[in-house]
Amino acid sequence: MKTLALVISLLMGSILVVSLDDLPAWGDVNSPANSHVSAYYLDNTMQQTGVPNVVTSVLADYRGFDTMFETGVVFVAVIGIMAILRRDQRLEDIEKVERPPYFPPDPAITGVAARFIVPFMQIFGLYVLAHGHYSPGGGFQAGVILGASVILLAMTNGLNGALSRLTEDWFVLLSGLGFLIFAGVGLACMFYGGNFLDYSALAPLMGGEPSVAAVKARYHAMLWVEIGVTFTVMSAMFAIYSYLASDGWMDRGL
Amino acid sequence: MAWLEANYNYLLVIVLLMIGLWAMIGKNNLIKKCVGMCIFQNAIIMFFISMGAKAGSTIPILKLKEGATTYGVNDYIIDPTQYDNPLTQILMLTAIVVGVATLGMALTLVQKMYAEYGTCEEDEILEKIK
Amino acid sequence: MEQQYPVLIVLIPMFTALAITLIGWFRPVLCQPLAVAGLFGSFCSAVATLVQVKNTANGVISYHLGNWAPPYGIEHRFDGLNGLVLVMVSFVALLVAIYAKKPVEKELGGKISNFYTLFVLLVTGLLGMTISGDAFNLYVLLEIAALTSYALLAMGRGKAYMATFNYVILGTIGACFYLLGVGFLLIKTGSLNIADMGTIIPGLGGSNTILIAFGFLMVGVWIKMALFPFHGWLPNAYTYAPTATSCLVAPLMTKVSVYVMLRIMFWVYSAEWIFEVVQWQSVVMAVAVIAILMGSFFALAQRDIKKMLTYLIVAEIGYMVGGAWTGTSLGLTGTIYHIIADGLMTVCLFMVIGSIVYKKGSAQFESFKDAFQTMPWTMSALVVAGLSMIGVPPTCGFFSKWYLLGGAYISSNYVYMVALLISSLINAVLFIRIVETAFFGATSEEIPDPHDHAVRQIDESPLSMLIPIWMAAASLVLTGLYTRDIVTKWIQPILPGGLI
Amino acid sequence: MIWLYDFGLLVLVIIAALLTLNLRDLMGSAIVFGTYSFLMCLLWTVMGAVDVAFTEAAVGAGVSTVFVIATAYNIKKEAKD
Repeated sequence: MKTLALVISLLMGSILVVSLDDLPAWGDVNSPANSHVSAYYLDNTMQQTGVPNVVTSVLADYRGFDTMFETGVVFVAVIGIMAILRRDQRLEDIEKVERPPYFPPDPAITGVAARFIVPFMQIFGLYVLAHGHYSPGGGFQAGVILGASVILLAMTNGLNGALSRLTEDWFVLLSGLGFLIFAGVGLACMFYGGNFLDYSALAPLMGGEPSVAAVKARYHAMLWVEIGVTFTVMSAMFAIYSYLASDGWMDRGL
Repeated sequence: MAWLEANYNYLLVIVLLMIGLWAMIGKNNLIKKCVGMCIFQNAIIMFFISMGAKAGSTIPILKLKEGATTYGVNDYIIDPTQYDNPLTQILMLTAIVVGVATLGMALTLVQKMYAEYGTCEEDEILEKIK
Repeated sequence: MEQQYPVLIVLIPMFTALAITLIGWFRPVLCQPLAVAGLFGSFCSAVATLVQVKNTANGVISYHLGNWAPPYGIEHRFDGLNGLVLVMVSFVALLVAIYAKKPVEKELGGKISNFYTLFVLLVTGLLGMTISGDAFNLYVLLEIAALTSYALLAMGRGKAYMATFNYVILGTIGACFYLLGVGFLLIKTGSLNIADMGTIIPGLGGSNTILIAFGFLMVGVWIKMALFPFHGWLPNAYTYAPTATSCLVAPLMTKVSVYVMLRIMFWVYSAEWIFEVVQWQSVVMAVAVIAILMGSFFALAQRDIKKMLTYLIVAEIGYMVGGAWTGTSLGLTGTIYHIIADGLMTVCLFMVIGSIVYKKGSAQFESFKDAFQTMPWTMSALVVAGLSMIGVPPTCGFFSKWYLLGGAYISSNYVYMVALLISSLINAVLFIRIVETAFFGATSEEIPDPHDHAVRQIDESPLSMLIPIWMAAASLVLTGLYTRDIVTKWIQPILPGGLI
Repeated sequence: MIWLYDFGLLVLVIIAALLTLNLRDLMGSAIVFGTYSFLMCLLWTVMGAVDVAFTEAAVGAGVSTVFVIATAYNIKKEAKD
């Protein structure tokens, strides 16, 4: 197996090296990848969506359908891992299973420090979410930071402590709800007569002059979409961690 | 040397792809396989990002013009050559998230196999399945 | 409303999956009816769009998501090819959703709502892959389909974990190769839209990068569809999966991958380019022949009928890849038609095997003993599906083989023709062996006891399983009878130029 | 000579990748994997992909590493290769 793997990877590497001379040089401003489609986004994002962070506008609007299913991937991961790993204490006897030794976390130093830092992490997460239109950041990053804050709490104060704040019922429902917010915004656009995810159809909700209202509608719908993404990613990260760390029993973590 | 200077990013991508693929196929420990999978995906992300970089440009967030006081359409510098390619970055945001979801799923399976067979070495598991 | 049908095909199952999670968390009983309702809605919109597409002038319906014109936004592109595949996928998924009620209750007691959520999301992913006109969107949906199928297959417990882990590793390699190929195309064309790439690539000439991109895309898709050297993950993963999962995944995953291969070969690239610039035709044909023969012979060696069917899937993949690479319009017609036919045949066979497992506990050869006396209706469906696998008219298996043989004859790929015929013969042997055991009550090794006159009670599988089985069997015959309409109305108008 | 600095980073990335795969101790392997992700994220920042780097710093260096550690905690911590 080892030699086979080596041969395959060397083969792939040599094939790729052959292609090098044909690729545009690194940093070429005029290569097709940098000019054909992507230039359109840079040219038009401001007047069509009003969002200066081009990554956010393309992520949530121009290619919003991708992002919706990306949220779907995270949601699938939660449901899939729950389906495979979750164990029921009513059906299986937890005493008979061999488990690694458990040392309850000592909250004296790490616990207190974590409790000190967690609120700041969460504030920063919310800032990243809300300011994603103007600076790096957005739904995913915010979701991961918020999820990481809960994971930190679980690692330092025991999984039970974190699970009492964000219970299993809640994180499954929240991950579904986030996906539903995203898809629901898209569906609302359909009810207002546009295509799926055509946020400008929501312009009547904004009021004001039609051309301005369309841009405004895109701007605000993007924020809603990012909020949906945040919900899903936050609960998903914590869900995956808690299933993995407790080996599916949901009683104690690392 | 000039060739190296022009292509070193792609060369790194190729080396990482090779390492990742080798680990995915050849490693015996299942967790190592999962880590190899992450390296493989990371290399592809690196490839896309290198493809979207432009010499002498900055991050794809529109800059305000000098002395602009409002945030209207005309107050931003709109010039595609000044900003990096946003498209490849968006694609790779998606790829990162897909990667972590796949990693979670793979690790779950490793844990279930450990519960079933008491080991996470591929050859020992195959021995026990027989 | 009419112009929204293409997106509804994907949206209805997606929202159904969400509803199943949110409602099923409290009331697991409602999961299965919800799944059936959602998939029925999806099937209806697929049929409506297929009818619509016939009446449009150029035979293509393009739906712009977010109202951004392609190539800047994502596009749903609906034509005769993916229309047929979509109808097949949603029909098969609907049948399996009806069928799944009893086996899921029996095998996956506490996880019903999880199962149906993943089930419907898998169908969403497959439908989205089929309808998407954007190469990267296709990748995202491919990952949705892949992740859900990992979870669904691993719900089989025991040996399923190792089999699924292999699938995760190989599937990720496949998906990453696909992504790498898309990256190479993006670097040369600057676009992600399939139709747009198709217009740019001919102008690039014999670029090395484009060729390597083609290689990576093909290898990625071949891993996903389990073509011969990459088929290692398939038999175990599908054998140890729960009944309802294997009924859904086995017919659909590989067929949709074949569709993706056709889309890349003839719409991103072009027939002229593939058969003149790339000199791979003979190699791929040889691989297809090996796949057919190896799949058939390995199937012959199995005692477990479910495993036997998984090897037959490997052989069928060989049929389709070979048909597409003959480079003839007849061969391509056969491949497209075989995607439909093979999806229906496989689901019918897997559902019958699932019923046997449900009643007798295993799919070993011995469980088929006297099955005709105890389960007459189930077994007669098996006969219909078997006839179709062998290729007996008027079932649809005959017509697809006819077109494939025609294509092979025109392009003088005689080895492939012989392989097709040998494979049909082996299929005949396999199914006659099963039917013999089921009818005469003795496996061929043991001598039947002449004094055994015990009248066996009829112990038929439940109606919720029998109805979808017979719907699948009827659809085999119906598809066969309406072959001409399907071929002339939908397949022939979209055949790309440049084929013999 | 910015590319020399860049080149040093690339070499570190490769060393980290090889080290992750060859450490016997799975916990150590997971930690080095976090380092690898973080170096990767530095590279992407240099190339102007701040959003991707941000996500990678949070997902790759943070959460993925925690996932690997969580699994390594539940199973035998020594790998054969």
